[in-house]
Amino acid sequence: MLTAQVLYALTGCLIMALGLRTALLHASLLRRVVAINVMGTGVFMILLAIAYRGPGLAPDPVPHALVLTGIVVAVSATALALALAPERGTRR
Amino acid sequence: MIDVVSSLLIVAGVGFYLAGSIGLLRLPELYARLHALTKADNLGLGLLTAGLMLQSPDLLYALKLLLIWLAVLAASATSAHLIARHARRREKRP
Amino acid sequence: MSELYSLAVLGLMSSLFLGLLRVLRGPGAADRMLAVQLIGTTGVGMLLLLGPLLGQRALIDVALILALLAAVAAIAFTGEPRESRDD
Amino acid sequence: MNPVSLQLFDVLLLLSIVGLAWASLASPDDRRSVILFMALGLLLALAWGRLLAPDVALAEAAIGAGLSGALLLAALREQPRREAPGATEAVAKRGSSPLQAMTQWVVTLLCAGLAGILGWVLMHIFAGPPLDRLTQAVSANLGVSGVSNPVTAVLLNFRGYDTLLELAVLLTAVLGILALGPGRAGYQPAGPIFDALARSLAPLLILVSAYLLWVGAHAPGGAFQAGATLAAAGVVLRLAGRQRIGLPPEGALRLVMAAGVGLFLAVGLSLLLLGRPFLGYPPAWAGALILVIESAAMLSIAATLVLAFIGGRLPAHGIPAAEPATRRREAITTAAAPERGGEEQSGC
Repeated sequence: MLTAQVLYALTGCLIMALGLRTALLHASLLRRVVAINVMGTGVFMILLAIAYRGPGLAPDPVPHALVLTGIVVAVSATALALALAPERGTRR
Repeated sequence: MIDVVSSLLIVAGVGFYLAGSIGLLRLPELYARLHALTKADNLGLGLLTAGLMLQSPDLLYALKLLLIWLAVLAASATSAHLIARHARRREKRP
Repeated sequence: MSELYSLAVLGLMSSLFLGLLRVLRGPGAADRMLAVQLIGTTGVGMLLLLGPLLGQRALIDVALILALLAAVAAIAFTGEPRESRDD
Repeated sequence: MNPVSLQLFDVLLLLSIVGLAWASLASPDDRRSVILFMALGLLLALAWGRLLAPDVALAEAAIGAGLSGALLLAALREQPRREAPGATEAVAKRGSSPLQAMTQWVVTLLCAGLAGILGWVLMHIFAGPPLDRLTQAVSANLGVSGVSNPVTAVLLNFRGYDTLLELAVLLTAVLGILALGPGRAGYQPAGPIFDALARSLAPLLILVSAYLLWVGAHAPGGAFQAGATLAAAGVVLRLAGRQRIGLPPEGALRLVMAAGVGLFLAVGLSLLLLGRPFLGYPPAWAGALILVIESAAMLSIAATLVLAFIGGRLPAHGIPAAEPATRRREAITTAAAPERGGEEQSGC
């Protein structure tokens, strides 16, 4: 078992849980959006840890491709969520 | 010989980074911190890139290093200016 | 050179830690932005050292993008909105 | 890098990442939360580089350092100013009644439980033999994929379906944003210092994105990273007070946004007509087809992300909508005038 793989994967789990908790509990919508992004970060970290094979070895490219598109999709989903925020509706 | 020079440059660069962040942490107010930061991280990165440039495998790599340093230099000057102006306006407003 | 690079990365890591303390401590938003700026520059330096250490040449491109976008955070932070809506 | 210092580096990096994530989530006001989240993005680019995922690190650098921070700050600007500093704190901490306090505890426990189970499963996976069937399949077929960067091969060739649908997701998100009406108010024109910076940054970012697109065939890079970098150029220009950032008019812009999905689909369908599987490129053409699809995808991704940052439809061109028409009419009348004058003269 690779120590780095374990370290990054478990940290990913922790970050995901922290993000999920805030996304469920916090009152501010903007904070919830940040929290969902933090949660996504945890998931990305888990996936990249799974792909890691150790120093000097080529990692698995499939999770890399997943995370790469995931980052771009996450930011556009964030933008959609922010555009839907009620503050904007009242200002129009 | 080249290794010695680039080691010295890298060590000096890291030293400036550390000095800059200690300044950022210890100096009492925003404008003093700004001063410490802009001086130190520009020099820090500058020396580091100079050290790495001596080790660079090809010309493109060296050019990228130079571009990185110039970009950070410009970014650092601009953002220091903007942050200082922003802070001054905030002070005047209330 | 590899040993020196490792030490330099750890040196930059401690510099980053100090910057993080300032980000957490503030007190003002401007102080935090300054520290974010420092973290960005330190991150660029670390990527430049990690590239040869991990045998990943492409990390210099990551550093290049971070360097080109180093000012964006501060600019977005200080940017003043137009008075009227887009037109 | 020797194992001990690498491990020390990992521990310190992960400590800072968790610390920043926690501080960002728990901070008393939203503005601080966003600033801390931006710092987190910088550290993530480092972590992805450390995990030997330079393709991901490139995208994170462009999006984490440029786009998402600027986007969140722009959204923050729109929120009604809460004058009293205590107001947000009061809203944030709503665990006053016993029922709410209990809910908080239950949710916290459930999240901790989820993390625990997930961690346990992962440890189980790591203890077993490495899961490298897919890795082997990728490296065995890399030769016929048309590119030598395995991540690009997976994205554009082996898992082309997924990428096509991801581009469709992006298109859907931006259509949703456009349907909501005009975008956010822009920024005031930049002062001379920042304006000079923006003038040199935008062309450099465009150059770097073209480089990333080209290099993506054999080294880290590709359509997503290039598109994100190109979008960052748009964000810089927008922040510098350029309202339309030189984007084409509405109709052409929509065409650009749809080009990625459209071209991808067109290539897939034409291959079906030629009797090959959907998106099953003939190995001889694969490299060229991938480059064509990626170029269109890069433009679509960049247009999508810029519009996502603007948060709605673009303003009309600098001149009010009525003016071009009147101008044209004037031009016609002035052009026609001498002729008519001549006729009149001849008639006299």
